[in-house]
Amino acid sequence: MARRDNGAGAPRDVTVTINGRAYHGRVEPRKTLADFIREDCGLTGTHLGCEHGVCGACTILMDGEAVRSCLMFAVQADRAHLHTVEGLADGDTLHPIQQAFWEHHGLQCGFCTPGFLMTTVALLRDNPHPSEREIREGLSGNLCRCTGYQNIVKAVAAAAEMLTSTAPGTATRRTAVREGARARRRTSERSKRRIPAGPAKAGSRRRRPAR
Amino acid sequence: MKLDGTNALPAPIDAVWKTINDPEALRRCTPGLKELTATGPDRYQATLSVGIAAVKGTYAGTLTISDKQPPKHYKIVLEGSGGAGFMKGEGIVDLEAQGDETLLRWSGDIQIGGLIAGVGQRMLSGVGKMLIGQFFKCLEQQFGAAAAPGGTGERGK
Amino acid sequence: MKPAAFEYHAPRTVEEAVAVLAARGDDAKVLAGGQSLVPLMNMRLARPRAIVDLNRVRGLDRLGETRGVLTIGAMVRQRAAERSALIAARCPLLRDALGWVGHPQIRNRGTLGGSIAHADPAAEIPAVLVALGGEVTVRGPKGARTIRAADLFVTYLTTAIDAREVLTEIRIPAMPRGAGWSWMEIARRHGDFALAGVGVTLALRRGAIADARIGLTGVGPAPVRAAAAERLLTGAAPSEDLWQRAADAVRGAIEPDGDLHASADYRRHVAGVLTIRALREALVRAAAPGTAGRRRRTVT
Amino acid sequence: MSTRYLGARIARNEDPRLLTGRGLFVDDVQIHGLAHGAVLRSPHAHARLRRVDVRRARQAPGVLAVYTAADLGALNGPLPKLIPHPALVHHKTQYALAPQVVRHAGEAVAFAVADSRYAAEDALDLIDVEYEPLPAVAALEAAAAPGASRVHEDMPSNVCARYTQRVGDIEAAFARAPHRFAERLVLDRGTASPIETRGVVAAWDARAGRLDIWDSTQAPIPIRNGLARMFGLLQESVRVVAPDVGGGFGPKVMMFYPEEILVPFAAMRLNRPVKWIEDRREHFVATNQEREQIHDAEIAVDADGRILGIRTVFLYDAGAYNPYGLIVPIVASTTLPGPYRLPAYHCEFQAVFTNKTSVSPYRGAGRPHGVFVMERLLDRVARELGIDRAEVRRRNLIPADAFPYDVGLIYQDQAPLRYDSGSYAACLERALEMIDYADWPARQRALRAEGRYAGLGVGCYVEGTGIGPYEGARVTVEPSGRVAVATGVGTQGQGHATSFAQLAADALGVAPQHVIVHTGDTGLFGWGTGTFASRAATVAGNAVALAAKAVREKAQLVAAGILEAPPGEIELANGAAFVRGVPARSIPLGEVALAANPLRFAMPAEWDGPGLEAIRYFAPPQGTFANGVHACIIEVDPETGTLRFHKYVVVHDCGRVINPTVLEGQIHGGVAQGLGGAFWEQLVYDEQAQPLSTTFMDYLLPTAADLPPIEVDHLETPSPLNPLGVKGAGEAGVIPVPAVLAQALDDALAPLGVRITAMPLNPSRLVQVITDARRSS
Repeated sequence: MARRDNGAGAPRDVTVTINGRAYHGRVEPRKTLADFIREDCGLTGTHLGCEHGVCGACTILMDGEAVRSCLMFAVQADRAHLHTVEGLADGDTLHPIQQAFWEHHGLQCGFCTPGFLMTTVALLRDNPHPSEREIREGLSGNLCRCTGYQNIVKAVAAAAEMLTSTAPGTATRRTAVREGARARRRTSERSKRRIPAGPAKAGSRRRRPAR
Repeated sequence: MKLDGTNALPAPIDAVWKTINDPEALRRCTPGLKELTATGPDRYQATLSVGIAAVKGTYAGTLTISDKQPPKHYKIVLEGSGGAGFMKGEGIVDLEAQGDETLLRWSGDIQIGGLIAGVGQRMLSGVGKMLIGQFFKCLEQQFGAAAAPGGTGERGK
Repeated sequence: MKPAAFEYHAPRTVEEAVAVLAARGDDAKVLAGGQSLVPLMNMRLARPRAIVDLNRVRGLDRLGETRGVLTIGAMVRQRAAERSALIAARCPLLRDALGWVGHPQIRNRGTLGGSIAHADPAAEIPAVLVALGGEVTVRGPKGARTIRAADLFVTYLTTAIDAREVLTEIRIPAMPRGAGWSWMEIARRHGDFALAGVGVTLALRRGAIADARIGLTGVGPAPVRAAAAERLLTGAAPSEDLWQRAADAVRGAIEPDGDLHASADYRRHVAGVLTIRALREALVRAAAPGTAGRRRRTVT
Repeated sequence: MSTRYLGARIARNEDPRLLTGRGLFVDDVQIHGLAHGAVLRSPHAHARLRRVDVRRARQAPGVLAVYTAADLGALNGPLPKLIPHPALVHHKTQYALAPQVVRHAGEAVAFAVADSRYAAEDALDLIDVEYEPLPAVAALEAAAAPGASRVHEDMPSNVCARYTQRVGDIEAAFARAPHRFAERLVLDRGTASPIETRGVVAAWDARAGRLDIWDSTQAPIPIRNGLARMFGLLQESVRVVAPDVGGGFGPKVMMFYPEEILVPFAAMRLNRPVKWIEDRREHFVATNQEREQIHDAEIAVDADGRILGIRTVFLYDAGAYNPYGLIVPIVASTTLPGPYRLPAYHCEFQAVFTNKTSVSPYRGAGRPHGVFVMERLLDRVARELGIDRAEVRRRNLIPADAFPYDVGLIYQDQAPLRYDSGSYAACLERALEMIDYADWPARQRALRAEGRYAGLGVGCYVEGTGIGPYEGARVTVEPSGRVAVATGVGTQGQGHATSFAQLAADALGVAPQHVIVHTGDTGLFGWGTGTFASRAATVAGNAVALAAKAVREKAQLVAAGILEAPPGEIELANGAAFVRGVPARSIPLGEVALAANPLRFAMPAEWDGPGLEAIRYFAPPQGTFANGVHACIIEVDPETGTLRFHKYVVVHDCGRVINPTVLEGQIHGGVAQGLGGAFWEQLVYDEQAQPLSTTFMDYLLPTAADLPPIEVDHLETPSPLNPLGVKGAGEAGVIPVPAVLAQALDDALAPLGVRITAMPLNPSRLVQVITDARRSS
């Protein structure tokens, strides 16, 4: 059944914006968004660890919200704005969250890391000053088998610190609650935003964390 | 998964015996049993589509009846395999006349293997019990009567 | 672990969706948030021939209140409901239960309608719907009809919604003003399906319980409303002894299954323990009227 | 050698790549024309294959090939037997594709290759297999019993080995002991479950006769050597790269898994690159597992609680095949004595086949079992004799002046079990201090007065690490001044690119970030065995240090000629060579490298070849033994069986520490896996040996919300057995966790009379244990 040519089962055109750049592909409806990003767009930083929505390695931002790209079909993302791990750093300048993971040894094998980073972007945007408990619960949809999470939690706390002290205003708490008819409009507004917590300008140039 | 139970059926023992040997009644009452074609005495080819909601496995297999001691006892085995793995249900059935009614005692063992066993364990035993319950409820309906009080309660494990 | 091929339909209106379902019958499956269906498809446990994706249907994401009843579009994301000031103010039990649904990434996609239609026996939202006596609207080839929560959940993953119908709206009566509430759940890990979960609301009048609701999940083929326990509580004065008797009534009303995460006995036992704890917490909140209202002010 | 980076908290060299999505994991390999494979696996735990019909599958759209055993030709035979042992009377390995009989659910039956993984899975749907089910045996005890249905029909029973080791006169010890206590102790199955599953990509260049493999393996060199042998190629014509590997923890060191043969086979047959990535469900049936053992153990002590003898007789579940021989049960029985003096010891095991996925080492590899038995027995002694549990341990510890200490057993490396050094008492005291042991009784009383059930656990262990046979490294200073290090030992997240860089940096006077370490690429370094048994830092680390030292000497020699000073006067620092005391007379190290590779004229004979480059090997005659103590405080909700961690501490001594940050990371991750295996993770099989937990919804890796913060402290007792004085640490975190948690639960629930003898637990089982204890008291 790989190739059908009748109507609804036939391959479809999909256009998405990933990290600000447009990508186009023609895919079977069954192709998952994760496979589309990795194979058709060549962005292999988004990983697949379970393909059933538990491990979180495939977490990306879709229209600003963290989602599991293994649980969506590429056709569903047509015209969506996506952000993946490849879009976090600004050239050689690491995003503060990446910088914090580096400084605090928040990764070992690095396979789950892209998912944790993208989850953290959304977590710290929604809650710029999380407690340790809130960090742990906020990360509980991502599995790591190497670190025991300890240094990831430390890194997220440090990133929160860096984001709120070095880049005021970029990580505004979203207190507005979307309801009713406003939701759609707000969603489309949000999709135009870049990743809210962008790389801080001064002071976090990709620097080797000194001891 | 081992299950057993007792059902009181509102019909005399000979009628019940006839029904539980009737391929049409078995086809009608076995949940998901789509086709039943005789291949020999008490041997049938079976096509099943078992599951719940969107989660259904299609199995091709056989239904056999053995150890017959009319009108009191037999063994029934339904097995099949397909993309979702395999299933095998084995039941020992004993009938006992109680006036115009018949007491049906059964004990069964269900084995499920492959995809559904490995992924569906959370609901497997519950769904198994439910499907067996449906089978007996249907049998009762074959005799055109409502369930006898407390009659359909099957005891799990 | 890749899904089998399917036809993909992305209707813009409910009518279009119903038309496709009517044409494709049992071969079609409605895709809402996809957080339960897509894993099943990836594993090829579910192999629908056609997918009817509701994500581009207009008008299913409205959230409002009409005459004391919350009206929630089927495609309202769980995360949006969790963040909703209206739900926080008028149905904090639902808000609290939503916090137990998977993880934020799941709730960002998962919808209330999808969770209800999927009818997982250990899901949170169906138990809240049942506890609060809600109802849903479904639309099919013969038009719209309403199904009460009590009639909706049939068994494992099975509802009274026909394969040709689409769930469009959920209606949940707002909790009485000043009512206390509590959602208590035991799961193996944060975000896992409930081993047992209990939602309680408690309204007091002059020291006695005027209204009590108890809904449970994870303790049988479908969510359970503990009617006997509710009757026992209504009109009585709160006490530890009363809670204990309510817990016993809850334990008597359920038929849990055992699986590799917990035995049936454990689930029955814990359902009682959680009932007691939930009643205690609900009483504290009921005794401090205005909690929900205060919370609302801080949110909006 | 001026030490600056050994022991420093250097941020890792490998991280910027991994943080920005530029890692290269096997599934990230994209080659033009790549085809995708999928494996058809048996749904039966034991069955005869009556018929495997692939005709329909071969005709499906996008399908390039479908192979069965019969298609494999000369490769249709048992896979290599890795580690033989004289006691192993039946050494069984599986075939790449089962020829006639499948012996566990998930065993490979056919291999489909198609344009996409989607189409390959479609092809699997179309393969028609007729299985004749055979009786399957799942439970370990049942499998060992006489008359059990047999996993391998050519064997008289399922017992593939019986092996006994003895120290002292055990009968006499038990005969004269005033106290003897017996326990039955059980650990069930678990799995490593790295977040990256296994995967293989193969590309065959028919013109050059070259086979390129990317493999998520912990042992690329043995894989290359084996593939060369099997496919009749020169080792040099096969390149195996273990690129970034997303966690290993043991099961990725198997030579071979079927797919490691099927993928290159298909690539060569089709003349097209082929990729196979294990999906998570496959991982739960097709990647090796571990942990199931049942111990009947007995301890004999004197009136003061001093150990006179220990006896354990245990069953070890080998699964359906035993490629790895007896490593796991031997490690279990040799880890049991731990830091304690055992005048007499008898360990005896039977290794038993079952119709379950094969067993090979998973982080800990038997060590948690040995420690669980030892520590549970000591807890029993403490309780029965009314001696404080820390004091019982103190009385039995091997003292600091007793090293080297001969345990009297033969270890997994076939060398005598001989502890090189250790700090057993010091570690225990430090851990007791960190957990506030002295205050615990009072704190526990206060909590109990509030109706709360809190408990403390403490346990000790010795970890065998750093075994041979050897590893090597090549160190090269490039004209850019950067240093290239290549070693065969791959990395799965342990930070080799940083730790090894630190070692080279110290020797060569450069910054660690200027040392580029390549591991796990047979094209860059072709000698070695693999990453296992906590040996990389010790064995490969010393090889790197030795090679770097040799390069340093060469650099001194070459620079001496340029700077006109004796070689002994040349120092290396800050990326330059200079004359001691005269920093102005200096030359960048890169220029020394350039000078060492002249284009014309005669090369000095004493250079012994061009370039600043050296290869060295380190081949320790025996392993080195690290030690440690874990302690924790937990609180139990006895009504729901749920746990809350108040504190978890680890005191650890693995000799000289190369990078404390990296080391702590290893400990954190190990403890997390230990706790997972004690309370969340369990591979459950039904009576027919059907695996029931084959998703992450049922096999529960703990999350950030479940685990406690872990406090780690290090003591450093150098190993006398290697120049760096280092020992391994990879498994330290996981080893005593079940033992420590069991003790803490006993302590917390002492008023209810609870005694934990089996792991893992879960809330339901814990409530059951509590209920049973209440009933019997």
